[in-house]
Amino acid sequence: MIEAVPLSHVLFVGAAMFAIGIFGVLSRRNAVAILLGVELMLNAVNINFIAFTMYSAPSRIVGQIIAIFVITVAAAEIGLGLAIILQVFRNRANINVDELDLLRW
Amino acid sequence: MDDLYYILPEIVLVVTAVGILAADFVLPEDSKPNLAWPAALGTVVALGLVISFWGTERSLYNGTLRIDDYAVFFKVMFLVIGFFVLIGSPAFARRNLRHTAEFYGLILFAVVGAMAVSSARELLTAYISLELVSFGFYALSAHAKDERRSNEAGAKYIILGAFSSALLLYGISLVFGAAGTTFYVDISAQAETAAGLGPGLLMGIALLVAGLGFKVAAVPFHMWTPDVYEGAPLPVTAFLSVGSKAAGFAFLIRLFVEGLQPVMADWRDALGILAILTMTLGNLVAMQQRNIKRLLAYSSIAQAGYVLVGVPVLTMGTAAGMMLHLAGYAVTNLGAFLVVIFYNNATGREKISEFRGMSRRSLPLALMLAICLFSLAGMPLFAGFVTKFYLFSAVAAHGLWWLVAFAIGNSIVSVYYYLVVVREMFVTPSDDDEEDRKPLRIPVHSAAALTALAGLVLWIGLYPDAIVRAAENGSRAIFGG
Amino acid sequence: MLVALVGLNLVAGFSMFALPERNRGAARFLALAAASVSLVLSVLVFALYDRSVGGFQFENQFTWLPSLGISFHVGVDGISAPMVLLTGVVIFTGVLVSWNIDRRTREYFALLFILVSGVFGVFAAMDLFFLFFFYEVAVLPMYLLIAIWGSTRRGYAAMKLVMYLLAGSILIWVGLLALYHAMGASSFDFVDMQQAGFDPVLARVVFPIFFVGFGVLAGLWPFHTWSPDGHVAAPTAVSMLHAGVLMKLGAYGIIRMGVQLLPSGAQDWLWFFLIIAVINVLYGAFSAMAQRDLKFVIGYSSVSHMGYVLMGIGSLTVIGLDGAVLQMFSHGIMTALLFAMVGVIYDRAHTREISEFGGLARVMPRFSILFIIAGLTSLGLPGLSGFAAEFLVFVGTFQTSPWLGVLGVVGVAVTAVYILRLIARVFFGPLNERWRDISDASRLETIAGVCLVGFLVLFGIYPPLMVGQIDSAVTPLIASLSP
Amino acid sequence: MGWSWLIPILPLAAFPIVGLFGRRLPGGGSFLTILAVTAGFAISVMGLIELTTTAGLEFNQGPGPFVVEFLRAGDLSVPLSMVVDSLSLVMLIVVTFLTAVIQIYSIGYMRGEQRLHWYFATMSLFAAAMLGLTITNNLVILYVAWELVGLCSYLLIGFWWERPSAREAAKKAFITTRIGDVGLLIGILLLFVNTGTFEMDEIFAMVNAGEVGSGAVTLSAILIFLGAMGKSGQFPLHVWLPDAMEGPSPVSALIHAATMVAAGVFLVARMYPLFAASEGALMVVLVIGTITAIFAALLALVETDLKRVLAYSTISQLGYMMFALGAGGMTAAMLHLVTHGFFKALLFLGAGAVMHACGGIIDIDRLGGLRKRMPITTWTFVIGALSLSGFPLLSGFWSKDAILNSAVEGGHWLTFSVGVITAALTAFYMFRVIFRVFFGSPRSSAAENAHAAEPVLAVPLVILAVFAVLGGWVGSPLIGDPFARFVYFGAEAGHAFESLGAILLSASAAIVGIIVAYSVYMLRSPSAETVREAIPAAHRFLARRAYIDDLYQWLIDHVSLALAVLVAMFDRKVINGTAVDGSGFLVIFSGSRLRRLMTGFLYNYAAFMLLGVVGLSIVIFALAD
Amino acid sequence: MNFAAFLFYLVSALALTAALGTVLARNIVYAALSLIAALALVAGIFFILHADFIALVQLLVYGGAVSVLIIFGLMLTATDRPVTAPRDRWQRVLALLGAAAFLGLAAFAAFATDWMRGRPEQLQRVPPAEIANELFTKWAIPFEVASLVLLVALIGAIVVARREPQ
Repeated sequence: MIEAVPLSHVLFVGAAMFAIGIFGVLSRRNAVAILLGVELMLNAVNINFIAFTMYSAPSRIVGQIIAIFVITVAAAEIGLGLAIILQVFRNRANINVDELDLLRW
Repeated sequence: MDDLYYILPEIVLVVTAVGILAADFVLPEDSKPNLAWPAALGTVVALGLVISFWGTERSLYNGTLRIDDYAVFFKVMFLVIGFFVLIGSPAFARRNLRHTAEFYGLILFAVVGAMAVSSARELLTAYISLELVSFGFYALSAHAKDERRSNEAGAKYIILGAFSSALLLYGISLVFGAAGTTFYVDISAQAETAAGLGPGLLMGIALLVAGLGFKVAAVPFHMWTPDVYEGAPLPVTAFLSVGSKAAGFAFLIRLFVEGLQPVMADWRDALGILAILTMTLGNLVAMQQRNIKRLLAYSSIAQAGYVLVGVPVLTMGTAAGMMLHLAGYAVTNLGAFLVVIFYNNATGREKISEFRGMSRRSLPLALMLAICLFSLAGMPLFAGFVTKFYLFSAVAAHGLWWLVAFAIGNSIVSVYYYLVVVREMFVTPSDDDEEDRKPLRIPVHSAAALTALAGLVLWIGLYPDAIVRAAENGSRAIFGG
Repeated sequence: MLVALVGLNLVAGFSMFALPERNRGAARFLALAAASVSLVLSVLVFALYDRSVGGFQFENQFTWLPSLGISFHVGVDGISAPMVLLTGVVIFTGVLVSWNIDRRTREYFALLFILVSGVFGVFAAMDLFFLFFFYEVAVLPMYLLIAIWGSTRRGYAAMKLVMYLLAGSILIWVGLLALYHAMGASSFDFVDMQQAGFDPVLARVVFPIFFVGFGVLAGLWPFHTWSPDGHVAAPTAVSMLHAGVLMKLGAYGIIRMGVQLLPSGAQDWLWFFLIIAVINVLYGAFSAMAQRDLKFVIGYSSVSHMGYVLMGIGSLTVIGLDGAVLQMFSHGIMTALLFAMVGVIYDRAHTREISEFGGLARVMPRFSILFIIAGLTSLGLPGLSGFAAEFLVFVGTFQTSPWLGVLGVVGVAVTAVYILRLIARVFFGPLNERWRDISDASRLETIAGVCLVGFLVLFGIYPPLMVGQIDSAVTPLIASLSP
Repeated sequence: MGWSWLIPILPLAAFPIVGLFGRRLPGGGSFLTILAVTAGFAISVMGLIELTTTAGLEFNQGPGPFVVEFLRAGDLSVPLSMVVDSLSLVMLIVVTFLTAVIQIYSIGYMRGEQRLHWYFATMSLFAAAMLGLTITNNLVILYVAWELVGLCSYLLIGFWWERPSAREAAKKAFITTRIGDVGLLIGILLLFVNTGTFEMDEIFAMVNAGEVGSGAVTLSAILIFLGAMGKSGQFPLHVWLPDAMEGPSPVSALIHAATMVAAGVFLVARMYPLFAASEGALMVVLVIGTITAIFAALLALVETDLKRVLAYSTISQLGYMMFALGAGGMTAAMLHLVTHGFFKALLFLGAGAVMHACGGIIDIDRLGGLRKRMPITTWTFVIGALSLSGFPLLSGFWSKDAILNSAVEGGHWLTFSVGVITAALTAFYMFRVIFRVFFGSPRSSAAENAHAAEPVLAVPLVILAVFAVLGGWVGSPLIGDPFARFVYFGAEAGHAFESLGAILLSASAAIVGIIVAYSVYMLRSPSAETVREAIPAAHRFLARRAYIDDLYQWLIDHVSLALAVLVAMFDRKVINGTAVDGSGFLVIFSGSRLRRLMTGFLYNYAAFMLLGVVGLSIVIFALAD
Repeated sequence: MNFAAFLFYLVSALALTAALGTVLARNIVYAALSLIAALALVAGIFFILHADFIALVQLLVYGGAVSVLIIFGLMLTATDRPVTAPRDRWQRVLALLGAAAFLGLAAFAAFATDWMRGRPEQLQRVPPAEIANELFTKWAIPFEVASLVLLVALIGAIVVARREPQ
């Protein structure tokens, strides 16, 4: 069954998704798009948690519970993040992060 | 429900916060800034409760939390920080902020989160508590919503914060995968029995360090710090500069001591390098700053570097030293920020060059800032000297001379930029317009707060026995000695 | 008594801020009172020290941080007692010549007294943590004192000075920690540490750290450049304290923490440091010769004279060390006098260019006599304390290394050249008409000067008054050296 | 001699009293200083009587009833010990006597000076130091006194410090002698290192017992001689002495003719046991003395400043004494010291009287014909000059004879012949001065209107003239040479008439010198101008003081000061500018670059964080085992 | 390779593709849509790994709440300003390098670590009730804190995003 897939492969999927998320964060200029990248990273983390808890951890439950928390946090983050970005947009009419340069050096 | 008793302080704060949020609906707009007083009262009550826990050692809620001297030490610190931030806020809030009730509520929630972090003995609890702190700060940083700098700070902070918490979570997942558990004691046991859990655990540690490094502003995870400090409303910056850092370290120290000590040999040098990078960059760039908030931001980065010096040789002594230095740093930095806040309230200024002639306008204020800056620089008579001395000598005891030499060298360099501020205040003559010569009148409560902080700084600097003992007890608690 | 000395000045310093800002008189009065009491106390410490018993006297100890083995422990021995006296004298006279500071008087005196309490603290501390502590206390106010009340390039000089001295203190700190941990991290107390007896290899490593660390403050070549700039920029009383007392802290530290704790290290490095000391002497003297600004001359001459102190220490003989400590005292008084007098003239003429003066002895006789006496002390004229000190240093150095001793003696001749040139240019010859109406040293300034001259003459005519006391500390110290 | 400690102490005590309160005392307090030094004279004479009646050297530890140490450190002890023996007694008597006489003279000469009390105070300090130098048994005290006489010399040369020339002369004197003093100090220290004591008698005992290596003895003797060279104006450290004539004439008479400059000779005599133990050191003394004697005499030939002529003459005579010491004639040197003290003081006072009378004019080309207006001055001056020239039966004759004799005895024929030639030159230049100043016709209105010396000036001249005639007889073989039986080193000295030829030679040399001077300056055949034009190069060479002053000036300006400027530049530019400020700049600069990392772009920040993660992981992987 | 494994690889590949779409799509709306797809596919992975409950939560929270939020966010911040050139031209290269480096390290950690250490490789489903039970007992504190986190986020979002009366 699914056991034919070794844990490391699942982890690789997680790692790959995380890396894609990182790429998103690092390459995007649109603040919302960056947040999308972060969401990908958090999902990748969840893949890890589920994989570990299902394959190797002593408890089958802990990882799942953590995953719930991660999802919660992710949702909260996107909520508050979007609110702030919205406010940025209102004041500047633009959400390109490389134009957020009042503060630097 | 004995366990509940020990989280009573947090509950008190939550209740206070909710009460304030509720009061927001009934109070008239211009009396809302005064809600800081009930909020501060809440911290005082909680403080009393927390202090009564001194000496207790008890595991709570299935071991997710623990009340011990370490936790109490940090909780006291957070409550003191919260108290002074609240005290320092009303005048600023009245001038610059809307939604002041929410502002105070968020501060209280962040304090709750930080307190929980210091008790947490389990990765998930610690993480989620840290997120509570962070979310509080995200919202607070962006609180001056009409100000573009505040918006920008909030946006940068939350996006980078989310990024860092993703890194942290990935690290937690690897640690969890390697150890099979998130409880520190079990991680430690696993690490001891299964000698070295391979690359998984190591990378997990690296990611944990990265995630926590973000909170404590360690280089290269510090980049947000100056921008957010500059952009955020001043009381938030004050809170952030000590609260976020202390919370991060409260997490980090307990985690590394209780959970990761068996694999210490694997990470110690990496953290040493991190410490050096942190303080060096912080100090070098701090010299370049023109804005007092940014200067204090880089200075806080450097201070994080000093604290990190203790991590590579985690012993009872260095842990106590780190706690001590954090405590000293907290009161000192708060003091500095309170002065800056007050000066900003009175004059709307925050450039370093705009501090010129401040000693002519209010000598006590200038003296207070000078005391704090000297303390940050590690000059004797003041807290910074004693705490650094304690910390560095504890590190030196384990032969990490190169690290200590770097640290001390850096503290010398740092004197330069602190002195620049002192020079502006005391030496450079003020411009000759009417505005610059008007004496500043300090409200009584600000004066009291400043005096109290100056007293703390001097107390730690001159007779630190009690606080050293407290830090040592705290450190002993996590080392289980 | 020592606690009183430290505490009094600290309290005096901080209570300055409590005075009304406009009332300069009150600040001056408080300063004078504190300085007078300090002077009396320090004279008492010096006079009541029982040299036949030796060792540390007037001890007081209070626990402070028992977990680290730190206590507030004070006491003086034959080396520090003269230094306490020196400090008392210099602050007293320093207050007198600062009488006409009109700008921010109370802050000025406040910082001055905090500084002085630090200096007393260093000399009195028997706990090395506190020694270091007070050392830093002494350094910091210096910044503001120079930066606010200073003159030429004050910002630069003040910053350089502080950075330099703090850099020196890093080394001290590192060395101190090394010793502390080498003896099992049990105590910072001097006596305990001395008894611990450090491993020769450790001593060899740590001694140069102390030597250079403290040497920075003592004007050790090539780490001396803060000193001329600092002296030039500083206001009069600060220059006095600075060159007169603060530089002595460095030398004192070398003796106390370098030689006394690490005798074997001192022996290992003896040659190297003797050579550096000789360089100090000659380099400082030659540099002084080329200067055009009075204060620069004196600043470099301090570098040169501190070279003698270092020579005496480096000789590691009883006589040489006696001479070194006496030279510390003597140079302290002398240079304080010189700076006081330069302050007098600068106040009136607003210039310090040597070439702009001439024939001042006619219009300012009191001033001239005081200055010339100081100058003569500087060139080692017998009958003034500088001679006895330098002579002892030479004897000591000759016992260790005649060749370096010869070079040191040559330094005296070079000193004579620049001092005499200076005296000739400034005081003798036809009067520069610009200064026809210049007024002589005021009464207070004269009192200050005469007070200092009195000490120069007293210990110059009868040096055993001080040497005997120094001897009581130095003899056991040298006896502890391995042959 | 229980009272001898009072000899230096009395004037020393007078110094602060007169210095501080002299302004309010009559005569600037001069009576006090004179009294102090006269008392010293009396005590010395008593000592002389005591010593001649009891015989033998006496070493007396400690000043009288109490033992005081000037210094004590470790095993070093510097007691105020004294030695009162024939040598020091002779010196004491000369010094106290001359000081007393000259101070009396000063009352008149310095009348009306503004800083009169200061003058007498310094004179008193000088006397104290000079006497201390003479009487002490301890080398440290000797050095102390040595420096103090130097100081007094400095202060007195610069007494009229408003004059730039006086200021420069004072400075030059101090610095030049300081160079010698460096040698002296090193020599003393070297002796201490080798013997462990500063007490002279102990050192001599050890040297005699051969406990000190010969190299050390020679070296320290030469170094000590260096000190003597500086003080006694020996070539090439003589340059300060002619310039020192900027001081008041009584000062020149006392300090720069009779006493202080002779201290070098006294020092060598005092340390004679040390010198005698080293052939080499004696040789150095001999050579330097010989060169100095003739060299200074040559320079005196062309000098036109009256006092400077006398100064060169002093240098030359000191050269005589030195080479006598070098040749082994310690007695002769001391005798010449005594006689020279008298007649040279006389000459200077005479010169002072001339200046006083002619309104400060001292250039011999602007004087002349004073014989008629100042007879006492003239004839006492002539007596002094004759004595100096070694005219038979006058003081100088006996001592010069003794010196030449010692050269003969030592077999130093070259030195002897130099001595004879110098004697001729001496007579020539002295009489050149006399003929130019006192004879002929006045060459300036001041000289025409000169007035005779007042009594307070004249009396000392007469007293000294008497001694210039008779003083030398103490060393006359005709009366059995009592001096040689009193002051000697080793065995009693023999006497001059043993080489009668030499005596006749020197006496005739002096007479020849006088005759030639008469011929040139009175008869003008050949006239001085003719001679000058005949040998212009030689004249220029001498007139430029053999270029030695120029050489020194060049050394100071182009070597010493240049070195100083170089060191100072190095300090400012290299050490401060590059090393110190440079590193500061580096720190600031690196900060200014580093801050550019914080671009303000969010994705850059994230990239750095990621870089941190990757770096940390790699480091941890790499460092983990 | 059995069907479950095949399904896993297939879904994973699709999820990664969707993720790539999220980060590469020029149009931000497409990016959001492919994120939603990716999230749904990740839910599929959870399902395949026998974590049914989490898969459900994922679909509900993400598919329901978050996607709506994002769409709203995009609509509210839509701008018709012309696209400006990026300020840092190396940004994408840097991003690629960084992501690749991280992937390399994480893959190394994933493959080089002996995660299993002899534990049974038997994946089991866990009834949601058990999860709930443990969540509310053992994990009560984090749960409570998480509720505070949400509260804070809520307050923050309201305070920040609310339009103020001028």
